[in-house]
Amino acid sequence: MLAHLPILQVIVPLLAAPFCLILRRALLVWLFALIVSGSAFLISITLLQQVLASGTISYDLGGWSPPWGIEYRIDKLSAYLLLIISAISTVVLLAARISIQKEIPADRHTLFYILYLLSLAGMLGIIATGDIFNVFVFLEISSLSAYSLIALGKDRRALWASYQYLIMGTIGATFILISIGLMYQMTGTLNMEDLSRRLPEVAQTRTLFAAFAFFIVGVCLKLAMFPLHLWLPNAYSYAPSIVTAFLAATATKVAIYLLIRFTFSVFGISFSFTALPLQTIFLLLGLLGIFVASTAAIYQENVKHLFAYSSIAQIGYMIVGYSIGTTTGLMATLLHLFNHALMKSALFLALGAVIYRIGSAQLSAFQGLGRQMPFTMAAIVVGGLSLIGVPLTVGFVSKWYLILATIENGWWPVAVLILLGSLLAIVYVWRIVETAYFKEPAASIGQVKEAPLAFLVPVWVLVAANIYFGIDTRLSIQVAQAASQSLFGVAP
Amino acid sequence: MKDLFAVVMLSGIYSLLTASFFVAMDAVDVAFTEASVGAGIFTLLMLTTITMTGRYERAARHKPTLALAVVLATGGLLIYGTLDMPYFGDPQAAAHLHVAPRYIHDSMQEIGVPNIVTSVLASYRAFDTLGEVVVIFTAGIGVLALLSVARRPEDDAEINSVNDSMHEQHLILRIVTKILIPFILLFALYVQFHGDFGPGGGFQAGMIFTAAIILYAMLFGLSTARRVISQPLIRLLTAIGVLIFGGVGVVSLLNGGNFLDYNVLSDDPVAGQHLGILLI
Amino acid sequence: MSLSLESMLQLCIILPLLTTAGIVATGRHPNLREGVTITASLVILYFVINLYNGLNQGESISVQWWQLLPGLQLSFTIEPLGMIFALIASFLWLITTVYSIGYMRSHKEKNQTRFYAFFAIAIGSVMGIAFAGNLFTLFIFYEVLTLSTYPLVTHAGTEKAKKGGRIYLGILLSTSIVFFLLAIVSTWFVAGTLDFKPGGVFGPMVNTAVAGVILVLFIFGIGKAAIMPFHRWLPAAMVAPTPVSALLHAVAVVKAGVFTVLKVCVFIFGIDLLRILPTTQALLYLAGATVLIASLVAMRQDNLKARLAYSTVSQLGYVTIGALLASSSGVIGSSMHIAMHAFGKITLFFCAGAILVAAHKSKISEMRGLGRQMPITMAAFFIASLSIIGVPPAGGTWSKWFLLVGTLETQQWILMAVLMISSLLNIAYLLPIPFHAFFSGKQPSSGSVAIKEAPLPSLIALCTTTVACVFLFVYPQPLYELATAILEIPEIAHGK
Amino acid sequence: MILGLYNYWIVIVLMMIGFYIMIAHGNLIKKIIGLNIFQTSVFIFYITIGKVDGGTAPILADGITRYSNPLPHVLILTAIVVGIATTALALALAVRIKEVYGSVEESEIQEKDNQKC
Repeated sequence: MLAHLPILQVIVPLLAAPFCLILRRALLVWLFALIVSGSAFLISITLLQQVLASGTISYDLGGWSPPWGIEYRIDKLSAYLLLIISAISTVVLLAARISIQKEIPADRHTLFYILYLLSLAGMLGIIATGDIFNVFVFLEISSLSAYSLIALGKDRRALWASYQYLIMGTIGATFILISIGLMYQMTGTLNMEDLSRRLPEVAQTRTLFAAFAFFIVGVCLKLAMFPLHLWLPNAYSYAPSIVTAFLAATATKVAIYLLIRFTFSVFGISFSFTALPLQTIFLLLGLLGIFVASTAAIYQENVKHLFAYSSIAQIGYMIVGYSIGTTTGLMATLLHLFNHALMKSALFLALGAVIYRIGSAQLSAFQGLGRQMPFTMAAIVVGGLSLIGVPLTVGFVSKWYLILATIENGWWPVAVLILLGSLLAIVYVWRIVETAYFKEPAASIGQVKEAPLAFLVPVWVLVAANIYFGIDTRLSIQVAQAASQSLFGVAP
Repeated sequence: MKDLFAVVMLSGIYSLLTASFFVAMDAVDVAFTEASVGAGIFTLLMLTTITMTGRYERAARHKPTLALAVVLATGGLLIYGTLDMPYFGDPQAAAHLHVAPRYIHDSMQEIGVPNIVTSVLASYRAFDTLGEVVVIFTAGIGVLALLSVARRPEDDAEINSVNDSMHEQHLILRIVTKILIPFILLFALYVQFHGDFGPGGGFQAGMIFTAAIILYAMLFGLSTARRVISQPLIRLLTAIGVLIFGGVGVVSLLNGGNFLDYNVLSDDPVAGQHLGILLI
Repeated sequence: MSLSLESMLQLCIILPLLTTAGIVATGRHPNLREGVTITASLVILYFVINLYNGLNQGESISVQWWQLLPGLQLSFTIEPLGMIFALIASFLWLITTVYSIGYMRSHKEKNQTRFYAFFAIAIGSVMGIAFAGNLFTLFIFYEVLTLSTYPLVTHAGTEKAKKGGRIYLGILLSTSIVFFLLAIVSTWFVAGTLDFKPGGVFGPMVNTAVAGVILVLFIFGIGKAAIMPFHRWLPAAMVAPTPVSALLHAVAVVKAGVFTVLKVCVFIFGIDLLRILPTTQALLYLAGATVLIASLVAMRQDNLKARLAYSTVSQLGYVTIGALLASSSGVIGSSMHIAMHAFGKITLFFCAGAILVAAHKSKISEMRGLGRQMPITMAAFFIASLSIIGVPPAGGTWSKWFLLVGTLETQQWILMAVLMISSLLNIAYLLPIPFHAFFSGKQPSSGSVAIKEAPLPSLIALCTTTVACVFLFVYPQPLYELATAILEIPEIAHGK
Repeated sequence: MILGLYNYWIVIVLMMIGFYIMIAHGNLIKKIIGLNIFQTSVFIFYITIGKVDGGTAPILADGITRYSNPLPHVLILTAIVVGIATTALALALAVRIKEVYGSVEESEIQEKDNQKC
């Protein structure tokens, strides 16, 4: 069975989804989904070990060898992301049952879990596959389920947000499709490995240049990179809390993965970083994103909105790390990928707990919560500190490497700007802290109880992970380093 | 054009034209699909939606300059990209030289099905097809999740009344359709089982099948349609459809091969049913 | 007890955290809770004294924890400078705890459990700073200290406290994240290590321009040292309850700042390199300006705590000057001044708190004639003032003396003048307070005034520190030995 | 040269028409139609890639040696299905939006949201 793990990774949640329909009882479905997600997590651990021990795993679907058939290809980078996504999904799912009770009508609970599993399967599929058209198909699976999940939000604005996301997302996907078509036209293959061998032959053509440009724009739409981020804040804010926690931690990560995978493994670094002034553009946009989104976050009255904007800013950090174009820079991006997933899922899940109790994510509703929901608020504080990048949290680790990477390149002003950007994080995190701890609760809300244990456990698992990986960084750093080195080493 | 009905009809015609273009380009399978999906299902879905959301568009108050600029930039980039493309129809183009020849030359021995498209679809790139089925499934679940709660009784009544009023206007259409539907269904079955040899196959068949159902629903009211095909049944069928496809893979997995490694063509007979779910 | 010195070192850092847990657990029973606090502080003091003895016997004590990032370890080493800091902090923690029991209870403050809990974390991080074996460890505890003191500063929870807390956290976190972290990463990149090494880590080949820039980053980044223009947090933090101001802002936080400056100067740059860096001179003048300006501002403050706060800013400038002078006397003076000023200033803050509790007065102009009502407090205030000013019979004499010698050695005449003028200014803003308290003000209209001192625990605490001020004048020997030992290490290292 | 590429250019014009409708129009249904046109033109583009001069439909038969490239056809079969799925979901959303907002015009929806805030 071990040899089949790559496909099992994707197919287990994929097939479990329709199976849920047969189970029907929401409780059963929840348990089942949990088991499925958990086993995906276990599989990803095993895969990571295999990859670290024996190098890249290639798996031919249907027994057809690539490039004729579709290949699944797990290298260090993809194993790393598989692990992140399945882990987050499992933990978030723990809290799902209780959270959706108040946010989604009971008759749609089963459907919710199905969509959740499909979304998970889609993302895993994108990461595991080694075929660019397959990427598109799975991208659509994950996107379509994400649109539906967002539309399940209670607020009617969720529908509108979902629609906007759908339009933007589809434009992005179609752009990627165009890019795939152009690449196929020039090389006659769809396999990534094969492409990377054949693309250099046609590297000087304008067609490939167009393909590259389309791919970058398409993926940046999915990535919500500034200035193509407009769909994200609303989509995150009005989606059910669980969905937000899950998507915020995973969806944009997958897009970053695609960006890295295509630019490094498919187009090759030498092409990617010379065809367009990509470094400069990304650096500028990344920095702008950090500042604009962080500033926007400061002025938000809704905490979900606030963290959504903060997500855009954090994507900016990843883009900056990517644009540095060195091993350390990429490593910083990968670390931040991991770390940001931990932070944001913890934060949004804790927000979910707050919404569960007080039914609102407005900042004004947070007054006095520090005393009434001490554990939840403490989780938000730790998550916030991690966002700022305080030592002993994960946020610090990635910030450290990001700065180190910029200084290695002699980009002092960038380093200063990055640090200044994190000052903005202090401001928006502290707005929450002050409201929660130093304001008397509004009289209208009355007595609020601490969130139920079903919430606290997953939230604190994530918070503990935030601290643990901030203290014991061996795993994340080792893998991130290995992945980024192999990306630089393998690519021509 | 402010009348959405006309717009929809035009886009249907556009799809049909596209389909015929596909035939000209030797892509008969695709043409089949485009005709049934683009011209058939899409139009039907659009019409259903328009009956619910209103037929006329308000005057746009947008300033299209920015959009125009974006579009022009994109188009410019694409045209720029075309400059280095191989010429249209050039048999020496890279796309025809690398992977495709194997499909053309060896698929008969390896798969045993004359229709290369089918063999590629169902075997070489079967996983894509599984993905596609799941996409449909996802969309189906999504639509279900969105619309099932919305269907409060009074809504139902309202929509039905809208539908009913429309139906009465199209009495002739109704009768014609009634006669047509059995033929459509028969045709679907034909396409299904001849997929191996002629163009078409399970999916297109399903599409046609669904088109028939949607047509039925359109003209006889949703409630009637629902009576004919019960909702849980379709749900179950959908789930089973996906499971069968995946199940084939799993079975081959258990037998020691790689996932989806089957040498016998096993198309997905119920894939089309997934669209059926869109009705509900 | 048969604990090894190594485990004592670790316990010094861990125990306060355990204490926090204990405090939270016993939060419902004030007596028990304060018992826990006092016991913990006694134990820590005992450990530190043991470590001190160990150090005196020439043992090298260091502990390695795990690697946080590859190549960056959490490690702790004991060396004389850190020892001075640890001794002061642990001793004064005990005293302050005693004091705050009296203060907090008679003031009926809310959230006392939270207060003691964060207090303990803060002390733990101070110990971490004092014993840090490399810059990275130091930085981590530096940040923990900032965060754990934030709830203490905003303890009152009022709008004003929040505003003060915002400035406090804003400046400290900003400077540390933007400048300090940048400086650390650059050091790591340039030197390849962050370990504290006698004689510095940069080696002889380093580009002085780069190192000069890094030095500037360090000096600005260590916002706790309150070098202008990043001193605003200190007066802002005076909204905290008096024991907090006393311990944290006269001792722990600010001293952590100047301690870090000293440590960076001596063990990262090394005084030899420091002397030739292009930016040192400019920073010296900046520190000098801080000393003078802060003294001048202090004179204009009517709020006693605000005046003391600006006085602290000015005194911190002394320490920074001493560190940047890059001479042996300068370093000795600085390290001794850390201790001397700590005792002097904490006494002054204790007095301010006692006056607030007993007489409910915080404005200097209202304190005329208070000496008759609170003679002990005012006497203590007088002696502590002498120590800050630097006149016998108080400990401050010695440290100021060495600082002056340091300026002489390096022929920094301007700075020498600055130090002299500033001392005169000290006289001008500190001495009038006890003077007016005893000798002016209107005579009480109705017979004799009842003596109304602060609560007994507070009084004991402030007497102890006053005695310590005098004691350090009479017997500065151990401190002096420790201070000279700091420099002996680099000399030995150079000899090798 | 121009002749060799004209087919692509027509496709691009179509594509851009669809794209323009998508981003410039305020009516949700129109947007979806635009989306459809956009996607269909991409399909045409793929099929164009697959065409080989003198080739026939890729169904094996005796006596024919030159076939058009079947791979793009396969891809497009998949893509069409994906496209219709997206459309269906978008339409469902539009229906729901109409139900709760009473409109499918972008500007009106935004107005209503702003009022509520």
